Amino acid sequence: MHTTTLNLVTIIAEPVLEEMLTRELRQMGARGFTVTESRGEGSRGIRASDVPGQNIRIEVIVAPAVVPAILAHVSTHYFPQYAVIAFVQAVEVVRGEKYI
Amino acid sequence: MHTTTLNLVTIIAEPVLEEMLTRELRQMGARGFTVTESRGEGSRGIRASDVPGQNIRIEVIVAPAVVPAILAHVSTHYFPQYAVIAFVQAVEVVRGEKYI
Amino acid sequence: MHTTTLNLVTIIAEPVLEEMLTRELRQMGARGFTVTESRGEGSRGIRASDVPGQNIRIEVIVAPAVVPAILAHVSTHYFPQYAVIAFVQAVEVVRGEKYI
Amino acid sequence: MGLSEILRANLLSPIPLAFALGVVAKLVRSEFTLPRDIYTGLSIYLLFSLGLKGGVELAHASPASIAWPAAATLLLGCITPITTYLVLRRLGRFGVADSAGIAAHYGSVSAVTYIAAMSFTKAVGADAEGFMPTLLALLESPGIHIALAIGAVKTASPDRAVGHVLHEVLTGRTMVLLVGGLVIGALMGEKGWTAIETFYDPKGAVFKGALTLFILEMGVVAGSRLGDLRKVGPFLLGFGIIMPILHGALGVWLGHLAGLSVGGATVLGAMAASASYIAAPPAVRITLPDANPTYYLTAALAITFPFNILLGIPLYYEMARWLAG
Amino acid sequence: MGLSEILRANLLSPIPLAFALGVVAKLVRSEFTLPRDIYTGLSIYLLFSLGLKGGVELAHASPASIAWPAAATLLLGCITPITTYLVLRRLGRFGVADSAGIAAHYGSVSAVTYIAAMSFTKAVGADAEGFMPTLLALLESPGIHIALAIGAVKTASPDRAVGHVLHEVLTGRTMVLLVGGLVIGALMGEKGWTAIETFYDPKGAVFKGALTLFILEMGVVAGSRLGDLRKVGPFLLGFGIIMPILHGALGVWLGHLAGLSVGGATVLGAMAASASYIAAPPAVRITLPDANPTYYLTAALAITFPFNILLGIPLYYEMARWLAG
Amino acid sequence: MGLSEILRANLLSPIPLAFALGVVAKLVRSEFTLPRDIYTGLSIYLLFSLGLKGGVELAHASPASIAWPAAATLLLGCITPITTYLVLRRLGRFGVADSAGIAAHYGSVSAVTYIAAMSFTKAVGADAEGFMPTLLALLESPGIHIALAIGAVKTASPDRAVGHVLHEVLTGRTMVLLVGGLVIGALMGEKGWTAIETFYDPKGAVFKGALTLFILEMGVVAGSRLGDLRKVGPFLLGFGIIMPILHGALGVWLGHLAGLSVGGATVLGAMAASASYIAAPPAVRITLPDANPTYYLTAALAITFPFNILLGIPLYYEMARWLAG
Ligand SMILES: Nc1ncnc2c1ncn2[C@@H]1O[C@H](COP(=O)(O)O)[C@@H](O)[C@H]1O
Ligand SMILES: Nc1ncnc2c1ncn2[C@@H]1O[C@H](COP(=O)(O)O)[C@@H](O)[C@H]1O
Ligand SMILES: Nc1ncnc2c1ncn2[C@@H]1O[C@H](COP(=O)(O)O)[C@@H](O)[C@H]1O
Ligand code: NA
Ligand code: NA
Ligand code: NA
Repeated sequence: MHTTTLNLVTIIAEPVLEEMLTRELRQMGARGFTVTESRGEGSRGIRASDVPGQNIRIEVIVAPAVVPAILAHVSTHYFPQYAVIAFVQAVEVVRGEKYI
Repeated sequence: MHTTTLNLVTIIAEPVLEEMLTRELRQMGARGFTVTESRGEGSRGIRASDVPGQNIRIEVIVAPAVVPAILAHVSTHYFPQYAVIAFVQAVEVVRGEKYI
Repeated sequence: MHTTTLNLVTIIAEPVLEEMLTRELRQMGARGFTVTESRGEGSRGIRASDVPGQNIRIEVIVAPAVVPAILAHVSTHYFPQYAVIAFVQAVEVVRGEKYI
Repeated sequence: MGLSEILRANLLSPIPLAFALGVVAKLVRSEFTLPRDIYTGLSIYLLFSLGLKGGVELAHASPASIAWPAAATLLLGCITPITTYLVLRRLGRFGVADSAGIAAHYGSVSAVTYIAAMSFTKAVGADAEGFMPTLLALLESPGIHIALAIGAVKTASPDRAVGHVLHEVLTGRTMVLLVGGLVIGALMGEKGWTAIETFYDPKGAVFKGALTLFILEMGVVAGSRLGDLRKVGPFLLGFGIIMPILHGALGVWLGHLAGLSVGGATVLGAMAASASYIAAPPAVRITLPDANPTYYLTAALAITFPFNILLGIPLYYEMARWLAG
Repeated sequence: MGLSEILRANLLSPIPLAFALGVVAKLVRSEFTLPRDIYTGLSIYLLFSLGLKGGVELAHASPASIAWPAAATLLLGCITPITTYLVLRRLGRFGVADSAGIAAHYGSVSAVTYIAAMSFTKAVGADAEGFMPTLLALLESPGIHIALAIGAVKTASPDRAVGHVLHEVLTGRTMVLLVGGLVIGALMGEKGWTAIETFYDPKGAVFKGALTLFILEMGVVAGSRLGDLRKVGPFLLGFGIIMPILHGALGVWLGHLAGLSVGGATVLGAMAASASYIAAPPAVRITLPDANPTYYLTAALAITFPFNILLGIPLYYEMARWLAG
Repeated sequence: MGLSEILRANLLSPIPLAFALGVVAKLVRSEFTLPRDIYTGLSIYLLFSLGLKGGVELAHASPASIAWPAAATLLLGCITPITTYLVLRRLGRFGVADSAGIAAHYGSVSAVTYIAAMSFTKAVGADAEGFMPTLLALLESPGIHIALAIGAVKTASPDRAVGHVLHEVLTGRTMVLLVGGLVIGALMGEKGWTAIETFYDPKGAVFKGALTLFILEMGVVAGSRLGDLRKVGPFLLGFGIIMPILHGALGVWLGHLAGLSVGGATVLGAMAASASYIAAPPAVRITLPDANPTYYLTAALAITFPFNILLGIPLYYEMARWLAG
């Protein structure tokens, strides 16, 4: 089974950011994304939802080349003011072209 | 703490496929699985649920030897006709024998 | 974009354990955590909820140095008696200091 | 009252209005939606109410009075999927999978269309028979089974799932709540019923109120499919309106022959004309993966359902009145 | 009416029928289930209704009239967990953890069994006292605390959680809604109550209707445990039926001594006979990890609960009538 | 009755009591909470009920009778965000983002406060005009738009979102259900209304019962913010009580000038005094990221909302009576 190595970027953020983030991710080259409801705690407790700690977990598989742009974007536009984290992993996928 | 390196296969698919997929995964050697409700977008918007974009996210930890069979199975039986993606990662687990 | 390599520990457990586990994870040095509702099957079907198979999925990003302690803790206090699994992955994060 | 007044009265009743609101909300790109669990909970409540009330009535009805209507219903369950399949395949030049998939939807029934027909007939003073919910339960699955069978035969489809799927249809939410409700309703009798009537009576305010919310969400769902109307092409657009009329006429006529009242024949016509969008879609998705969901979901939800609750039902009523002479 | 008629009337009332439907749905391997949030929402509504109505009644009741029944209830809360523990440990040869774990369930109370008993007594024209919800609140937690204490003492259990767990039981959903409802009901008085009575009255159609849906889901949950009946062994099977009868008799007798009416004694008996399956399970799971959930969940949900609503309650009623002479 | 009795009667009515229970549950660190979907479902039901009933009434009202009250409402929607902004910026020395963010909340309206005012006026026999829901819909968004505009101008805020956010406010849940309900209610008329009245009537038991559950959860949410009261500082604490009184007085006065009855002026005052916590928070969070949510959520939910339902509304009623002479 031929597989390709790509990157899985996971972004955990406040729910209000979902639409903006997913739209921007697509603009930065993501061909798709997966969102999961979650909750959590971190250094910064603040939330704008009256359900404290409610989060969304956005997973996006992209080509390694796209990763720096995504990390730079969330770092500048979201990290300072929002409860957001992001982390990157390598993943093996079939149909690598599908994500690029 | 002694750990073993195994593979985590994540399959994101249409909800209607949950039962079939989990049953087949067990047949292919998975000792268990974890399912999370999620939603998402990709190249193919079609869904059979009237909640468009609703997905399930199946995680299954297996021995590396089992991975090719799983990827081959989803590639032939699901990729062509269903909104399904799959990706593989290496994970360190305790009690490695539990998953084999 | 400067990134740091840390570890992502994922613990899948019975819902009743959520509060205890997250409290203990913080005590062991986690600066935060993310919890996702999920369901699943494994070797041990037992659950104390009348919704069989309901699980929680705890993700925690920590410094590699902390991982052994966490794995040892869940291995001794939870694996024997509860339906719990744990696995570890390497992740690249921005603002590495945030998690340490 | 004349047809125009009937139409006007129907259009200005809560059901079509709530549906329209949902569609409009989508058109203005509102993010409004009913939480999924609430939507499911409401559908469970509505179906269970139909079953319970139907069971109470069933206890009174004489087997004889139901025999013919039941036979007519089962006949409709066998005819409508086949007519649908042939029309799409021969006239529409649709593929086997798409034709069979859509046939599974139009061969089954939409509970909400049934409810709309029941309250319409009541509003115009032509109450349908009390045992109608029994017919609703009878019409639910045969059509799906037949259509999927056609599909399985005509395609080299991986039948690894068919058996399992048919079982799922037979034991799905609709069947459990309708059939189970019928049995409970019949067993508990008047005494048990009066204790919960205010809550479950399909003619009561609680049922109608919950129904309004449910249909509001259906409007949202249908609204999100309007964009697909362009994709399905002109044939399916016409099909989604003409097929119901034909099936509606057939249902009214068979209902009339079976001895149903004008109201009963109207409701049976609406049932035959309606397309399922709860039981059928997942069954088709699994057994006929080559069938394009955009086709069957759009036709059932965004074309046929609104047509039936807005214009179809009054039309079937006119047919029934005309037959009754 | 005679016992046989009473039994028949009870079996054909909505509660047992809805429960049976849920079980049957599971037996035919239906995937039907109530969404979890709806199930939780219904239980919140039911408990809050009990509390509110109980509070309104409490405002009328004289402290004197409640004192003895309250004392009897607390006494039951202390006795039943101990009897359960001893029977399982000595006669059943169960381990400490399993015995204490099951004792926590049988030492507490099942709100739905309580509701079933209340509507049964009403149906047979032997209304229970209005302050019964107060007794329900009193019986909720003592038994769990005592059983867990026994477990903690007898096992070298990691008490890192016990304190926290006891607090969770005391501040759990049931207590908040029952006790909170009692206070609100007592404070708002008749005027406030009449404004919301149709919605919250436990004797009303809304409450009974919601209850039916809740019990339908309980049937599904119990049905999914039927397979475990084989695992729990013959002793626990017998225990799940005989223990309730003994506790029921004790409850009826103490209720009688405390001056409760036939209806009141019947309900107190049913409360003592019932086993908790909401507050107890998580508490036991955390503090007694060695206790096998299959044992306590199956016994409480799949054996004792159905027995009580089908046969137990009429039996306790007969006992109460016999005592009342 | 005198002010003291009115206060007492208000404090002992279900709404404040349910809110208090929720707060207390949080104070005793209970984990009780209403499932999120149930909470959302209840708010949808409550808003839709207000809209439908308002629409039915609207059909009767003469345009002339609404014109002035509507104008007064829109005027309040323009004034209150600005007064809020200036007070916080000048007197409170708050930053631009925080001042504009809080202004967006106090410039909009809290539907539950509105409902509490409606049932208060009814309880004291001073029913408000039937078209009040129309005013509620009118007051929802202008204030948010104005406050966000101020914020966008005064800060070099990334306006990549503003336009999108304003659209979200205009098409949000509240607007869809209120405006949509108004239209449906007006179109379906008395006949359609009577069929669903028991379920949707804001003066009925179903609405009041659902409201009680909703407010119980609001109490839990507010309770979880009590800890933040220390963080927001003395100025915001005072602001959360004094600003409503000023806006309330203004609202009552404008309502009086616009020809509203004592009840109507009271409700308009409560609307002006109230702060939004559904539409405003997400809009502010996205467009004014530098505004601290702890400030605006705590002020709106944990200070102003309880103040209004406990003391504010009776106060505005006294003002209205005094003005009416
Ligand atoms: N160390 C961590 N491990 C896992 N998830 C985290 C961690 N830190 C933060 N999070 C998640 O990121 C969200 C925002 O974090 P923060 O900005 O620190 O409040 C939290 O609510 C968690 O869901
Ligand atoms: N690049 C991606 N990153 C993350 N998830 C994806 C990606 N592409 C597709 N998905 C997920 O896979 C599902 C099916 O994808 P598709 O078959 O392309 O419609 C989508 O609904 C997403 O949940
Ligand atoms: N091989 C596996 N892959 C993924 N998840 C698993 C696996 N085995 C167990 N799990 C998850 O861990 C939970 C507890 O497992 P167990 O203790 O084996 O019952 C299950 O309910 C699953 O959610
Ligand atoms: Na049909
Ligand atoms: Na008991
Ligand atoms: Na305001």
